[in-house]
Parts: sequence; C-alpha cells; structure tokens
Amino acid sequence: MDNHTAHSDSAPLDVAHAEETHHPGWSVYWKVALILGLITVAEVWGYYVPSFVASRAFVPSLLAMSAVKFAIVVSFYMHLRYDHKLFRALFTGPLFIAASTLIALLFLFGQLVARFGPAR
Amino acid sequence: MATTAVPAHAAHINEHAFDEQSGIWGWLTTVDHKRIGVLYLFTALAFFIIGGLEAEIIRLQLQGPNGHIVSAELYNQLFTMHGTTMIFLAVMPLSAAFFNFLIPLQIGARDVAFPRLNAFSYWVYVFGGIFITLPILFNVAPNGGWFGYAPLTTKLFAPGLNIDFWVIGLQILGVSSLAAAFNFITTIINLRAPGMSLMRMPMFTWMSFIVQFMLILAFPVITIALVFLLLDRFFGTQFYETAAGADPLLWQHLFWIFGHPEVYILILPAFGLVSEVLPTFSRKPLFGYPVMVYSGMLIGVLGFGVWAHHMFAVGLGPIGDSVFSLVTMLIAIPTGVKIFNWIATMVQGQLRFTTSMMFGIGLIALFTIGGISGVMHSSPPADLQQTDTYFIVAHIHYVLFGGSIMGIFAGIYLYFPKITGRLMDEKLGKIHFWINFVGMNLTFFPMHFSGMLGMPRRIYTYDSGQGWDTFNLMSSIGAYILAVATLIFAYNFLKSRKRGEIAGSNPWGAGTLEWTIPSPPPEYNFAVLPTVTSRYPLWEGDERDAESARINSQEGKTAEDLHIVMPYNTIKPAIVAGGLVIMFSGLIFAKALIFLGAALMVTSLYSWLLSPLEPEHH
Amino acid sequence: MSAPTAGHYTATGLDSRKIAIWAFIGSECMLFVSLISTYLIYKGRSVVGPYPHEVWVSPSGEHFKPILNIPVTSASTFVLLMSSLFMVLALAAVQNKDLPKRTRGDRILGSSKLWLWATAAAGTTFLGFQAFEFTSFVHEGLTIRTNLFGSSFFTLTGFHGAHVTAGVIWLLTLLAIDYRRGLGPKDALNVDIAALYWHFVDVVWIAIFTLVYLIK
Amino acid sequence: MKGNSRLRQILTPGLIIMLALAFTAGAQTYPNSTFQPHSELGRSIDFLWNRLFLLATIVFVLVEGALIYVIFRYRHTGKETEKPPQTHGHAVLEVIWTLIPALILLFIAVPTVRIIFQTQAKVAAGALEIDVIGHQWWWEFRYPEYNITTANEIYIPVGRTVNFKLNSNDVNHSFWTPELGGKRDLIPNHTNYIWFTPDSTMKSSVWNGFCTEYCGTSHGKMRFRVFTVQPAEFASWVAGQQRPATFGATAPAVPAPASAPTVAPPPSNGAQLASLPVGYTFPHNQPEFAYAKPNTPIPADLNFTKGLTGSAARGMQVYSSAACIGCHAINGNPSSVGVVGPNLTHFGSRSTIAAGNFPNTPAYLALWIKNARKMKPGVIMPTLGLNEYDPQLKKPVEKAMGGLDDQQIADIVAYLSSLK
Ligand code: HEA
Ligand code: HEA
Ligand code: HEC
Ligand code: CUA
Ligand SMILES: [Cu+2]
Repeated sequence: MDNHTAHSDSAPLDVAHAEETHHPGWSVYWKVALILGLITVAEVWGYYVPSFVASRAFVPSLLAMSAVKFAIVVSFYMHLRYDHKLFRALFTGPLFIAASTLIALLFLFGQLVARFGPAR
Repeated sequence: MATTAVPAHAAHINEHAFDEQSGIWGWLTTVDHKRIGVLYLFTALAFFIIGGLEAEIIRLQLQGPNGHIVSAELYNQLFTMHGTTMIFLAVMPLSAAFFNFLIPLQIGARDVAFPRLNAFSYWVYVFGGIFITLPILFNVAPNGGWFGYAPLTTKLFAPGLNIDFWVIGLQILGVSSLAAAFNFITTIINLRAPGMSLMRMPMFTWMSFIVQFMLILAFPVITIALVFLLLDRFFGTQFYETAAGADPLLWQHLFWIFGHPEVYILILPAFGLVSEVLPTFSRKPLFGYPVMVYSGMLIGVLGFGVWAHHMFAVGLGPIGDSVFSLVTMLIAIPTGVKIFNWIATMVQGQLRFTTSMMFGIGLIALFTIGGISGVMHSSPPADLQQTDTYFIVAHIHYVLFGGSIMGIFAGIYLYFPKITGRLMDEKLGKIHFWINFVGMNLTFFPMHFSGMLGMPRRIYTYDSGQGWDTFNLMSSIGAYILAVATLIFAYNFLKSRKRGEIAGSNPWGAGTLEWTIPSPPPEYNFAVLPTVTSRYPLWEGDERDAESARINSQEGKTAEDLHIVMPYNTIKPAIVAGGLVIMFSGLIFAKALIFLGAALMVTSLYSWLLSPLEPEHH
Repeated sequence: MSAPTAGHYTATGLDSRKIAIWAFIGSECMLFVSLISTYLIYKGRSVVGPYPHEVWVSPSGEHFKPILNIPVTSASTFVLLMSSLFMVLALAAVQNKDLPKRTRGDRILGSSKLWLWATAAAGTTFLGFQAFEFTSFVHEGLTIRTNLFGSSFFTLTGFHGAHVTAGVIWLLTLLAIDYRRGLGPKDALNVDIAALYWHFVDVVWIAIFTLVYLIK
Repeated sequence: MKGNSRLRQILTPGLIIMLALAFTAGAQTYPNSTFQPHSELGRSIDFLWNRLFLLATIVFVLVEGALIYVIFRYRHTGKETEKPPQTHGHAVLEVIWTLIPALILLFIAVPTVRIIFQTQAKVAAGALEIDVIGHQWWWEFRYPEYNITTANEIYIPVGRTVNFKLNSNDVNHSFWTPELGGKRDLIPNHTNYIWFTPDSTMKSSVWNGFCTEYCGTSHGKMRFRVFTVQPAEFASWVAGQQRPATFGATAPAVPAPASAPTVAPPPSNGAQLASLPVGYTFPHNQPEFAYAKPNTPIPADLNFTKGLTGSAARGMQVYSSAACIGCHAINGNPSSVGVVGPNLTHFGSRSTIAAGNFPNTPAYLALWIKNARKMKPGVIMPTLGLNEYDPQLKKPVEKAMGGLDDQQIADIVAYLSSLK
C-alpha cells in the first residue's frame, strides 16, 4: 500500500520496531547440540541404573532433565531468547495453561495423589 | 477536544461498497472480510432459526405432562441438535460475523492478515453446518446430548450413524474456528493502524482478541477427545470402552476443558458489543477501560481452571470439588466488575434508548440473573440438587440467550447501518425488544422452579402430578412468544436491508474508527490508513484523527482510483473446504470419498498457496 | 505459504506469518498435552498385556518382556535431536546466503541444501525407527486395538509421527524451491517458519521420550 | 425507559410471590421439591441454598435496582446543552466493587468447603449399605447385608444411615431423590458413594427418584421409588424379601432374618414387629401418596383380550419355558437365572413396573409383557405378544420367535403377581 505513509511520523506506540534479530551462529549451535546429547545420555544411563530407578529422585530428575532440554531447544534453536518478546508471550502463555492442565488432570485421576495429597 | 470529526454531508448510501464482484460468483470467491462477515451473519441467523425451531418442538412436547408430539428418539435428537446448533452454528458464527466485519474496521486495517484463510474458515463452517444439520430430516441426527458423554456415544451403545455425524461434524467445525482464530490473533497484533496501541483498541476488538486465544487453546482439546471417539467408532480403539478398563471420566474432563472456555467464547464477544453500545448511546467513554481489559483477560485465564464444576456429581473427591468450586466463584469477581463498569458508564450520561441500547441494557439485566444462578451452581453440595435439572437449563439460557443473544442483537441493531448503509426500523425494533424480553423471561424464569422442584433435564416427557405442569406451560407459552419476536426481527431485518432509512457514515454519533468511513464501507475500508491518537478518535482525538477521518469519509472512489492493491478473489479456499468435508464424510459414506476429498483438498491447497494473493506492487 | 502481508505496513514490524506460526505452536501445546495426559492417565489401567514396562503373561501362559525398546528409541531420539541442529544450520545458511564464503568450513556451513537434506534425512530416519517400532510391537501382539496402552500409545506417537511426516514434506518442498531458484535471505522467513515448526515437533518428542519411555 | 421499569414493578412482586409459593407449598403440590429436605444431607444442602439465595437476592436487587435507577435518572431529555462529563474511570470505586463481591463470595465459600468435607466424609460404621447398579433404563438394588436383590424400589428404615454404593452396568446414570438429598453419578469402572440418614422423626413415606444423567432413549423414563419406613416395617419387609419365592407354598410362620440387622430394628420395636405381617409392603395407594402413582398413558393401539383369567400354576410353566428366564431371575425358580433384566423374586410386592412407569396391576403387567417396547421406548426387553408389532425389530412377533398369546400372558401375570 502506497499512501499510508501520509502520517509516517506517527509510529505505533506500544511496540518496538522490527528489531534486527541477532541469532547466534555455529559456535553456539554445536555446543547446544553437545549439551542436549549429553543430557540424553544421562537420561538413558539413569534408566539402566536400578538403584537410581528405585530411588525417589528418579522421576523428578528425569523430568528436570527433559525440562532443561526443552528449554534449551526453545530458547536457542527456536531463538526465543533473541526474538521479539511477543513470541515469548505467545509461547509461554499457552505452555503455562497446557502444563497446568496436565498437572491438574493427573491429580484428578489419582496419578499424583501419592505425592501431593492424601489418598481418598 | 473535537466534538465530532465527521464533516456534515448529506447522508446517502455508499454505492461503491459491494459491487466489485457481484452475483453469486462474487460471493463464492470473495476474500473481503466484510463480505465474509455478511455471509457469516446470514448463515448463522438461518441456523439460529433452525435451532429455534428445534427448541419450539421441544417446548411443544413439554407443554403438558405425557406429551407425545415426538418420539423419545426424535426428542433426544432435537435437544442434542438444538444445543449443538445454537452453540456451534448460531452463536459462535454470529460472533464470527462481527469478528470479520468489525475487527479490521475497528483497528484501521484494510483486511485481515490472511484473507483467503478467512474465506476458507467460512466455507468449512457452512459445509460442516450442513453436514451436521441435515441428518435430522432422516431421523439419524446426533442424539448424545451436546456434550456427548462417553460411553453412551461409543459404538456399543450408539451403533447408528447418529453419533458419527456428530463426531465428524464437530471435527470439521473445529477446523473452521481454529483457522479463524489464528487469523484474528495475527490481524489484531499486526494490522493495527498507526497509533492504535493495544490500550486504544475498541473493547469489542479486545474481547475478541481474548476469545481467539481461548479458541486456540480450547479447541485442540476437544479435537483430541473427538479423535479418540472417532478412532473408537471407526477403528476399534478402546479409549472409551469400559470393558477394556477405560474411565468414562476421561471424556468428561477433556470435553469440559474445552467446554467451559467455550462458554466464555460465547459470551465475551457479546460483552464486547455491549461495551460499544453503551458508550455510544450514553455519549460517554467506557468507564474503567483498563479494568475492563484486565477483567476480560482474567476471565479468559480463569476460564481454563474451572472445568470440573460441570462434574460435581461424578465424585471428584472433596479436594477436587473445593478447588474447582473456589476458582469458579472467583470468576464472578471480574464479571461483576464488568457489570458495574457498564452501569457506571451510563451514570451521568445522556442515555438514548435506541433498540440497540435496549438490548444492551437487557443484557446487563438478564445476564446478571444467569451469572447469579451460575454462582449458585458453583457450590458443589448445592449443585448436587441443581445439576442436570431445569435449574441448569434456566442458567444456560439466561447467560446464553440473556447474554450472548441479547448482546448480538444489540450489535446487529448497532452495526446494521454500517453493514448495509440503511437503518433498521426502530419502531419494529422496540416491539421486537419488548416481546423478546417478556418471552425470554416467561420461558426461562419458570425453569428455575421446575428445576428446583425436581424436574430433570433431557427428559422427553414427564408424568402428571409432579408439580411441574404449570411451570412447563409457562415456559412453552414464553417460547411461542419468542418465536413471534424472532419473526418480527426477521421481517425488520429483511425489509430494512432494502428499504430502511439511509444511514450515512455515523448515524449514532459513535466515537470509534469504523464510523469514520462510509456505510457500507468501500472494499479497501480506509482510503488512507488512519492515524489514531485516542480511544474514541471521533470524540476525543486530535487533529490528526480528524484529518484521517475527513479523508476516509469521502465516498465514491474505487480501489483503483486510489491505487490501493486489493487481494484477488478466488474460489480455491472454498474448494479446499469442500475437499476437507468430502474427505471426512467418506468415513460414513464410502471409503473412496476419503481419498477423493484428500486429493481435492491437497491439490487445491497447493494451488492456493502457490498463487499470489494480490497483484504485484507497482 | 504465500506472503499476504509482505511489503505491507504492520503494527509490530513483524511478519504476520511468524506471529501465526507461534500462535499455532501455542495451540499445539494443548493438543499434545491432551494426548500425553490421556497416555499417563491410562498408564497401568489396561486389563490385558502387553504393558510398557512390566513383564506380562499372555492368556496362554507365555511370559513376555516389557514391550518398550529403550535402546532403539534412544537412538531415534538422538537422531531427531540432531535434526534440530541441522535445521538451525539450514536457516543460518539461508539467512547468510549472501555473505562471502572464504574457507571450506564456510562453504559447508553455508550450504542450505546440505542442511535441509540432513534435516529431512534425520526426520525420515526417525520415521523409519518409528515404523520399525510399530511393526515389532504388532508382532509382539500390541496393536492400537489391543488395550488402553496400545490405543493411547499408538495415538500419541502416531500423532507425533504425523507431525514429523508433515515436516519432512515441508522440508522437501523447501528443497525443491532451493533447487529451482535457490533460497536466499528473502526466503529466510519461510525457512524460519518451517524451522520453528520442526523444532517444536522435536521439543514435543523430548517430553514424550521422558514421559512415555523412560519413566516407569 | 418508563415501560421498562413498570414491567419490573409488576414482575418483581410477582416473582417474590412465586418464590414464596414454591417454598411453602406442601408435598401435595410439589412432591419432588428440593426445599423440603428429609435427611441431614438434604438439610445441609438446604442451609447452603438459603445462604446462596439470600446473597443472590441481595446482589440481584442491588444490581437491577442500580440499573433501573440509572436508566431513569440519566435518560436523554433532549434539553441537555452540553456533552456529559467524559469520565474515564474511578480507581476507588472500582476497587470497592471488586472487594464487595469478593466478600460476598467468602460467605459462600467457607460453608461450601465445610459442607463438602462433611458430606463426603467416610460414612460412619453401622450404615446400611445398598448397592445401586444402573442399567439402561432401570435400577438394580442390592442389600449385601441381607442378601436381597430387587429393582426400582427400595425400602430404607428411618433414622439409620444408608450408604449407597453406585455403579453402572452400561452407560452413565445419576441417582437422585430430590427430597432426601443431592445426586451422585453412576459411572462404569468407577464406584461412587452417597450417604444420608432419613429423619428418624419422619412418618413412613414414599419418595420419587429419577435418573438425572442422560443415558439414552428412555432416560426420561428411568425412575425409582424410595420408601422410608419405620424400622419394624423395614425388618418385616426384609424378612419377606429374604424368603425365596416358593410359589404355592405357604409363608413360614415366623420371620427369620438370615442375619440380624446391626442397627435396626431397635429392641423396643420387637413387639410391634411381631404384629406386622411378614413381607411388609408400603400402603402406597393412600391419596396423600398419589404423586408416587405413575400416570403414564398406554399407547392407544395396545389391547388385551377382556375377561381372561390366568392361572398362576400354568403361568409358572409358561414363564419357565419362555424367553423370560434368559433375562430374569426368580429365587426359588431354578430355571430362571437371567441377569439382563430386573430380578423378579418378589415382584408381586412392588408397587410399580418398568422403572416406576406403570402401576403394578395385572392390566398393566399384561400389556407390558405383551409389548414392553411400545410402552417404554427403546427397552431391551423384547416384545413378546404373538403377532404384536415390535417397534425395534420393525416386524410382528411370530410363534417361532417365542410369541405368547393372551392366555399365556394372563397366566404369567397371575404367576408374577403371586410372588409377593
Ligand atoms: C455464556 C455462557 C455462560 C456463562 C457466561 C456462564 C457463566 C458462569 N457459569 Fe455457567 N454454564 C453455561 C454457560 C455459561 N455459564 C452452560 C451452557 C452450562 C451448562 C452446560 C451443560 O450442562 O449443558 C453451564 C453450567 C454451569 C455449571 C455446571 C452446572 C451443572 O451442570 O451442575 C456451573 C457450576 O459452577 C456454572 C457456573 C457458572 C459461573 C459461576 C459463571 C460466572 O462466569 C458468572 C459470573 C457472573 C455473575 C456472578 C453476575 C455478575 C456479577 C456481579 C453482579 C457481581 C456480584 C455477584 C456476586 C458476588 C455473586 N455454569
Ligand atoms: C445460544 C444458545 C441457546 C439459545 C439461543 C437457546 C434458545 C432456546 N432454548 Fe435452548 N439450549 C441450549 C442453548 C440455547 N438455547 C443448550 C446448550 C441446551 C442444552 C442441550 C443439551 O442438553 O444437550 C439447551 C436446551 C434447551 C432445553 C432443554 C431440553 C432438555 O433438557 O430436554 C429447552 C427446553 O425448553 C430449551 C429451550 C429453548 C428455547 C425455547 C429457546 C428460544 O430462545 C428459542 C426461540 C425461538 C427462535 C429463536 C426461533 C423461532 C422462529 C420461528 C418459529 C420462526 C420460523 C421462521 C421461519 C420458518 C422462516 N433449550
Ligand atoms: C432380552 C431380555 C429380556 C427378556 C427375554 C424378558 N425380559 Fe422382562 N425385562 C427386561 C429388562 C431389561 C427389563 C427392564 C426394562 C425397563 O424397565 O427399562 C425388564 C422388565 C420386566 C418387568 C418389570 C420389572 C420391574 O420390576 O419393573 C417384568 C415384570 C418383566 N420384565 C417380565 C418379563 C417376562 C414375563 C418375560 C417373558 C415372557 C420377560 N420379562 C422377558 C429384559 C427381558
Ligand atoms: Cu439412566 Cu438417565
Ligand atoms: Cu462452566
């Protein structure tokens, strides 16, 4: 559209200008891949250590490791760390609702009772 | 402060609005958000009448004890289709009509972000709507209730085609809603005119914005619930097979995780419309704008944490009951804030009781009643006496009819002149309002009594001597009165479209952007993208607002005159939609159709994606 | 995707398609959460075997090992994880197409075709693993109809697999364009969107791998 | 708007009168009212309801009152010369009308949570357990303590806590007796409980019960009856139900309950018990319980030969060689062990048939056996009358399909009616 520039002096007020996104390069990407790989190795290794599997730390630590992997991919490969804050909001909001729903459902179906509340 | 930015000029109808591609072909291929909005409006009103007719038969059957107008089988189809039609085919698309028509106008855009996707959403809706509605003519309509609880909907207990139509139909309609929601989110974020900051957006656009997020988060859940049911019914999986150990509560949870946000999806657009109506006819800006925005957001977020209040009778356990009860009660607070802020908007105003205003005030009065009965359900022990009785039916109609439908009527009377260039007949409008108001209360208020006096819902007949006869008779008479009201409305609507008084660009003296442009708006909406400096550019904007309003209120120029690039018309989205529906219906009719539909869909989709949206820039 | 707003004024200065894909990803979170919840809710509720982690006895008295094959799935997980690396390199290559390439390393890193192929190949490998897993399950007596575990497992991983398949098709379409006319910085956004989708599908697998395969 | 408020002026008192009517009218007019609780569960719900209703009324009056006032006060007169003040908001006011609803909700939330935990606590020991099993579209009731299985009608002693253990055999149903307490769903693979104590001061009465979860075609016809009777009457009923249906034999002289009830009857009632007939049945025909008598009309095209007399002895023969035994059980009739339909052991002692839809009289029973599917849509029990049109199979019943002629049906009626 050509003629909207009539008022080019009035910039949108609430949003930043399209910023140049400075994505990291190979030097960061391969390190990220390495970390991801190492965590995966740790996860699988943990699966094969019976004493660890039996311990109370097993489930929480597996969850933590996968959460870290999740966060790394999202923030580096999906550039959420570098991109416009709008994208962060578009992703984390729904993710929050989704995660809460998952937890609530597991609680309601008694899959989390042991940890969070007394059995009925 | 400029009192009004609209230059006084003789009101006449903007002849250049819809003529760029007229005839049926023009409507089939249009990608213009306004025309798609009009299509939505007409289609959804038609479905509203169909849903209403179903309700009338229900009321005829229940008019007295042991009624036998329809059989039990047909009755069960009628209430299922009444609920499904009203929710998915009438109220949601009526809201969508306003999303389409209004949002780009309110934010100062020339179209939505993805015009062809928009056309696609509409066609999927129409085809899906026909798909799910037609079976009632053959006595094979869905009959599982609008929330289709498993295991009643599994093959074992519902071997017929009825539920197949429902599962597939809803799946199709979900595609339409999702596609539209992505479109509007993007549109609102990205196509606001210069200066149209988020906190200057008209309240209707804000509420719609929130609704779009609720849509994209709620619909995937019912999609999955339906996929499970579909796999169970067609491919022998066991998600809802109790013999295999399945828990019927899975369906209920998944459905209501969708279902509760859905009810706010139904009400927030109406809230938004009323938030346009009240300031316009009070000549005052909306009271507490920021709080209205935040309360809407809060309703949206909390709406995802209350679903199990539909399941207080299933035995969630005391902790689950308590938590969901408390969160449900919390929702009353932001909703109350809205009610009070609307009333405060009118305080000290100069209230003009146009039909639109009367429907707007009607919403406040009636929705409050429905909201209050909602709070009464939110206390689980008390709800155990109420759930699945007519007390619930009373609640849902006070919020849905007294809320959504009243708000939508307010919106139709307000925006009819913008859509058609002509005013609706105010006298008939007021008659419509009063008959509607009386009929509505006569129909649904007695249901509070029949419910608390023990009448379960979804019963196709009841025995005499149960103490329900009088209340049911009242409800039925009320329903017939509502039919009269609806007929008056339909007459007014059709008559005024052709012969109504000519409106001019701003017949109500309203303050927002959409009133700066001619009625009906030209295909490009704004000759120049406006510059916005306030929430009500026509009331309180500075001279830059006035300038853009002046330029845009000029009529008679075509897009070509102004060198504005508009998207091509195209039939492809409609074909993709057709392919999608053919593909799904193949599950019922013939496997070959699945492949045929898929092939049609994929090829036309590629052809759509590879063809340019609009002429190259020059 | 065509570019409906390319060259148009936008309020945020961002491209509409990128906003739309992020909204889509947000929506997909709910989709997969519904699937994962169902799987977890039905865990341990099947009335007949096979079971994921427990030894089980068939009606005819045979003893069977737990059905999930962790070594194979670990390998496929690793492949999918690496595909994300390839994808991000493909995007960088497209974005930096016009930069001078001096060393051999520059040329390798700057080859969008290479990395797109690598990503698509990794995706296909993952799908191959999945096909292998599914067929071996069927041989061991687990189909989508066998029990609740079968139904929820195949539906969850099948949905994920369908997403990967769609992603591979998308990548191949991009490759076709790359061969026809070369992808350059002006196409970066198209590749970026595909990349976001691809990474998201990977991220979902990260969650599935832990919740379905590793936690007993 | 003048008219607007005038309407309200008429409506508001009208509504109040209607409410008052609804709350005060006796069981005669509103037999299923939730406002006349007869158990402690019902009363705690009623307590909550009263609180909710009071607060709701206050909110309603305030909001609608404010609305009407504003509509009147600020209507456009045409005489205004200036634009109204362009107020944009008022922080203090907005905080106030956020806090007041919050406060009101607190008054609801606290007793709500208290009553949730109170009513869903584990039932006290000594409660009478009744297993309720939902079927499309009838109720199976079992008293594990007494080893009784019956259908569609339950007897419970006043003053003793009953714990209903709810399960379903097919789809979801919901168990509700409005006057005794709230509902609870019957869900397959999911055991639910609801317990309450019928008021010990209550005279023997009957209550209507309903299925309130949509469960298919005849959901609207899935009803039941609850008889709250004095402990002695209950004991006598139990004794009667525990006897096998020894057709033709005389009843044993002394009632001998298999296991003595733990709570009821209290010792002081011993004398009374002896004076009661064994196999007590509630005198439901009294006019004050008219609401419990079904009024469902019979389809016009369903007739039965007039003047036939049935023989119970012959009836037992016919019954025992007809399809009936595949679905119905009668303790004492070794061939009749089906589980698809209601247990008929003491069928003669029930006051209604077909899940509370018809009075249990020979005329209705005969028609039911002849063509159940015409009398209640969708039922699983087949049409059995010879040459009768079966609305589900869409064809008449032939001899080969087990069709029974009217005389045979009359005999079965005689037999079943004798099973007191
Ligand atoms: C437009 C749709 C809509 C809306 C907006 C609402 C709003 C609310 N609903 Fe409603 N509801 C439905 C549509 C809707 N509902 C439908 C369709 C069903 C039935 C589904 C089915 O079974 O078929 C249902 C069922 C339903 C149930 C389940 C009942 C049952 O089946 O047992 C419950 C339970 O808590 C409930 C609660 C509420 C509450 C607390 C609100 C609140 O959001 C209301 C808040 C508003 C107010 C309270 C009024 C204004 C506030 C003030 C003036 C402030 C002061 C007020 C107080 C302090 C009380 N609703
Ligand atoms: C927005 C939603 C909406 C709307 C507007 C309505 C409107 C009406 N509803 Fe609706 N209703 C629901 C949503 C809605 N309903 C839902 C979700 C359920 C639950 C379903 C379930 O249990 O699964 C329900 C259930 C429900 C029941 C309970 C059924 C049962 O449980 O057995 C009843 C009973 O009276 C009823 C009645 C009515 C009536 C009389 C109207 C009236 O307002 C209708 C007014 C009439 C019309 C608007 C059209 C009449 C027009 C004509 C006659 C003109 C004819 C013109 C031509 C031929 C050109 N509804
Ligand atoms: C296919 C199974 C089936 C057969 C065969 C069958 N019934 Fe039934 N019967 C039922 C079911 C199911 C009901 C419950 C129907 C309802 O109320 O919805 C029922 C109900 C009844 C009732 C009412 C019971 C009550 O307490 O309300 C009577 C009496 C009865 N059957 C008698 C008979 C007789 C006599 C025959 C044979 C001539 C027979 N039935 C054959 C399944 C069967
Ligand atoms: Cu059983 Cu409704
Ligand atoms: Cu809800």
